[in-house]
Amino acid sequence: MAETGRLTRAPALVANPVMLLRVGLIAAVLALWQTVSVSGLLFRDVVPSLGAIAGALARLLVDPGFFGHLGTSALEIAVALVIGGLSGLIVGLALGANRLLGKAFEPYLYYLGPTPKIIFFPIMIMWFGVGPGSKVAMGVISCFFPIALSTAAGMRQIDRVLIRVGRSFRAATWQMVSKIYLPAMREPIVNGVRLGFGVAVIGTLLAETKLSNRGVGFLVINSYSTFDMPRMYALLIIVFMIAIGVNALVGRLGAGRPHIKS
Amino acid sequence: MNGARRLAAKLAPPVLGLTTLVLAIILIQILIEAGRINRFVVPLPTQIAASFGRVIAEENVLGRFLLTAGEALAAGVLLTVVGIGLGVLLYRFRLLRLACETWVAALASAPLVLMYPLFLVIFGRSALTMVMIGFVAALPPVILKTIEGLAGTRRVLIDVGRSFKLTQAQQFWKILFPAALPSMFVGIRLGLIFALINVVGVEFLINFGGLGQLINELAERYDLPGTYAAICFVVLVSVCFFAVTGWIERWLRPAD
Amino acid sequence: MGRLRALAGMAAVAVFLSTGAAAAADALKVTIGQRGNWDSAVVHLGSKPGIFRKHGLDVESIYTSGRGETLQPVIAGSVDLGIAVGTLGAIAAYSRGAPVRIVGAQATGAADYWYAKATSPIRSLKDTDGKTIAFSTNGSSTHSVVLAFIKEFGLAAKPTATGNPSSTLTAVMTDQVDVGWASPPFGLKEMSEGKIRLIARATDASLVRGRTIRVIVAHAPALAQRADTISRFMQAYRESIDYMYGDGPQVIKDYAEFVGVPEPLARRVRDEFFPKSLLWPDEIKGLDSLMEEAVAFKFVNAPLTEQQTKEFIQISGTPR
Amino acid sequence: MKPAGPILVVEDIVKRFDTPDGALTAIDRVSFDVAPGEFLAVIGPSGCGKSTLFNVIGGLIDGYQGRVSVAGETVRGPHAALGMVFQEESTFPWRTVIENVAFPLEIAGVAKAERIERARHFVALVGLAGFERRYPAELSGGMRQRVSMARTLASEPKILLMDEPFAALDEQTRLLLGDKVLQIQQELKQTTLLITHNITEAVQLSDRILVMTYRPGRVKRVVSIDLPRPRTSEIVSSDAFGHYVAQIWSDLREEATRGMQDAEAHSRRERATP
Repeated sequence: MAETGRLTRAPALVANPVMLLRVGLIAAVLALWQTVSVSGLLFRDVVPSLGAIAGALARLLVDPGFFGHLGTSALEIAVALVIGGLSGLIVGLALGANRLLGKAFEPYLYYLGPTPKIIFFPIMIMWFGVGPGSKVAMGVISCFFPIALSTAAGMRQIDRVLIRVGRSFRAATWQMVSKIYLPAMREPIVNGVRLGFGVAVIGTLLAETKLSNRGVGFLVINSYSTFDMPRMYALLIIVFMIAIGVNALVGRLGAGRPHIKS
Repeated sequence: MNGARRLAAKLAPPVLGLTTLVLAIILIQILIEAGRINRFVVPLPTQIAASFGRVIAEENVLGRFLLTAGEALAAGVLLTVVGIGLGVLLYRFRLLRLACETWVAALASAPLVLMYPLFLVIFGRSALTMVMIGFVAALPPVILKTIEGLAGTRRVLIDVGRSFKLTQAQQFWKILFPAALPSMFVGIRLGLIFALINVVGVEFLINFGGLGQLINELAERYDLPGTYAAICFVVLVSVCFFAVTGWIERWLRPAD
Repeated sequence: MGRLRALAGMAAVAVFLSTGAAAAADALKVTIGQRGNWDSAVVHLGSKPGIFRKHGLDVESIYTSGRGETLQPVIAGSVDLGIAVGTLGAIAAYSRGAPVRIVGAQATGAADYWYAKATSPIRSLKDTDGKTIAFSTNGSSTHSVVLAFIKEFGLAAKPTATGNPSSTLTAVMTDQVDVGWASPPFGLKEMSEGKIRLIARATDASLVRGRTIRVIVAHAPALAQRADTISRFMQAYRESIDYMYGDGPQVIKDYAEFVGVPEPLARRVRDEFFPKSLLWPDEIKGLDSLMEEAVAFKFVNAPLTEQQTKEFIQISGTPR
Repeated sequence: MKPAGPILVVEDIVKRFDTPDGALTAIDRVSFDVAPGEFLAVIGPSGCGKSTLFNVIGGLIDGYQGRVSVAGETVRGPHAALGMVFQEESTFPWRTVIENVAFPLEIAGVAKAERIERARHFVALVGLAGFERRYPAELSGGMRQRVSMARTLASEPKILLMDEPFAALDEQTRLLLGDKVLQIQQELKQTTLLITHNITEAVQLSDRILVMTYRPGRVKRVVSIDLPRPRTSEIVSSDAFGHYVAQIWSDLREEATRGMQDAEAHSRRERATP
């Protein structure tokens, strides 16, 4: 009884100070920015005032052209995540299921994983052209590695007894994968997808800054090269907000069931 | 007999991996020579191999290698100090953690590297910019893993500390810190990797500094074999980091 | 009667649409570096009044962040033409056997200028001894200009790589470098606001005046198979330049909108910084000094032979 | 087929493992059989190869000598007639109680409505009616182990194979769960093979007890338990019960001692850190 009482009361008690603190922190960051901007400590045009950024943000949000660019980037990232995610999942399952394959090929994935993917961009342009293809390719090679590696690791962390249960009931391979492996690996896979999403965004947008006439990355670099800094920050704020939102959403999917404490 | 079998079992995976790699390279060579792959997009592997000497001799690869690795390492030191510090802070002040933890997690997937113009302004076109970008972009995993480690300390260990009437500081240094060390280390390792990615990425983007710039410049001169060779060196940096952090981890956690 | 006229009108529209569709068959893909520069805006500005359409061309332009990104798609054949490719980069690619040909000059001479902070004591190149002068990156055209300044004016300045105009401006304003570079219209606003002061133009160096720093390149197989289409493109390109230097106010309006600057500033860019000869594509100038530099910056191992140069440079369309 | 003949026959099983210290014989020439409806317990000290025997019979490991047959059919891989309950926590944390219990029916391709209906019966049988929609994490350890048991029973095996199913539970829960098993066995006439190291549990539940030796595991003695059925946990206070427990402990004591000495020697060699 005491337990449930605490559970229902606690959030209400805690939520308020947390919200207050959050608002306070945001206010502090904004105030710091504004102070730096007004003080002229850093080159003024590079640290524009909050008003200028807010103005640029408002102009962006009423510009229908902007949403076209946003849509382009979103589509590229989504396609990259689907292709990179599925191939990462399949490779991860294969490496996690087979000890020999895992030991033979995982080190290479670990070596290539932390290699900055942007350096492959000149090659991707040559392979996939100047259109969305090369941007999607950058997103794919970015998100493949974290998803493959965390799937492989997750596969090995599955409680062995659950696999024995499946086998004792004579589950077929596809039943093992769909009913035991995948649900048991939900958390590592979701974490892999979260990481993968982050790097896919980075890979795709950086590619757009280098070569493109569409997409948010193009807008960012275009604002920078014409020195329209408020607009550049406004774009970054929107990108950050979307990234943070998607991350929270995916995270909620991953939270799932309560854990059994052993 | 038994020993031989175990040795074979131990050697099989790396041999399989290496053989596959070599076969893939040979396949690429054949496909290029047969004209199935555009040789102006992918140079012959033999040409790449031949260009290593030239790139090393003419492009100061060692210096660049050390610069890039040094920048990533400097970012790593900052990460360790600041990241663990912030992690401890968030752990100690529950309210702060409730307010910020999800933000920190979300920042991990925000493309911080796009902020590079701001960093250029604050820190100039210098190695410091790379270090700072590497540091900032890699901070979230270190903070999160530190909190995870501290919060995951088994209750009974904390109770043991209390039963011995440890002070707050003793409780931290004798119980919490050692218990959280493995998790913190995972965070630092992730952080180093993030830092390296961002350092080389920004070098490439702004054409300044170590190996990232080299790749950009060689691509600019259309020295394709050289470009691929330089990419191999970046992979080598990540191999080194991977190996070194692996050793340190084993050294820190011999019991596991 | 009225209905007949309406029918005729509809028929005319239908004919126009179908010829439009037929013209779309001659599609050309081009990469363009340096978005926003007057000299690289030819395709954009010429397309507005339909000059390329008139020649039966449907041009798709993809802007790049400059340098290698403009050339690489041409080499791989994913676009037909690359506009504003650094001449040295094109030479390097050709000398290593890549299938690229120069079909025209894109910039002969340079509109780039050098400036200092308004509060700085530097008023001309003479004041730069012991100071730092910015250029974009090693082996770029701005690099050669700075080296030419030093050589021709006997300066004791230190060349420093600072990247693109934006990062250069911030470097100048935060005193990381003494003299910055920019390409108009970038920086003209700051200049008119009195924040920075012009101290030299690229064309102050005699070497630069007669040198083609950027070119238009074609994918060699595309040039072989679609010589006529590319030739028509170059004709349309020349016509567009004529149009850009005509009396019409519309082109200035279009350019001002394209780069987001006020019209007077856009006009100033054209009239003060870009003589028509800078854009004219008929001749690749200063090839000898370019070859020397290509060797010096390790873009090639040896200058191209006469034979090679002949194959490499195939000016397309009808030069005048 | 003779109805009175044994339903499970285990003949001359030998299983060796390769270890860094050389080959190790886990079980050595173990033979026994189980009659329909019989409750047989295999008891032995830690390290006597009980779990290996369990996995061999369940068809989860191969590479052994000898033969296991169910109703005259040699076992190769998991057999449909065998239902296994594991020692470890083995409920699926992502499934509710009812979904866990319906799992084997789902694997067998039973339609959803029917399998839920049948699963409901087995949930009630182990005394968890009302908890169908809960997740394992919301239940106690004893309840979760009953979910596992219901899940296995739902596959309606001819033989129920249990590997120390109550090892992780406290003594009182274990006794009460024993009652539950007795009751189910009474109701279903379920042939059961129980692997355990717990003497009270074995005596409380079984018709016969097989006592194993410490490494290599061999059959040391077979004890018939002639206690009246139906039984409940109250039987533990009877004299006859105490007699059986004492008798089995005297057999096991020697084996357990050897096991403990062996483990200590091993630790000394390994210098394992605590």
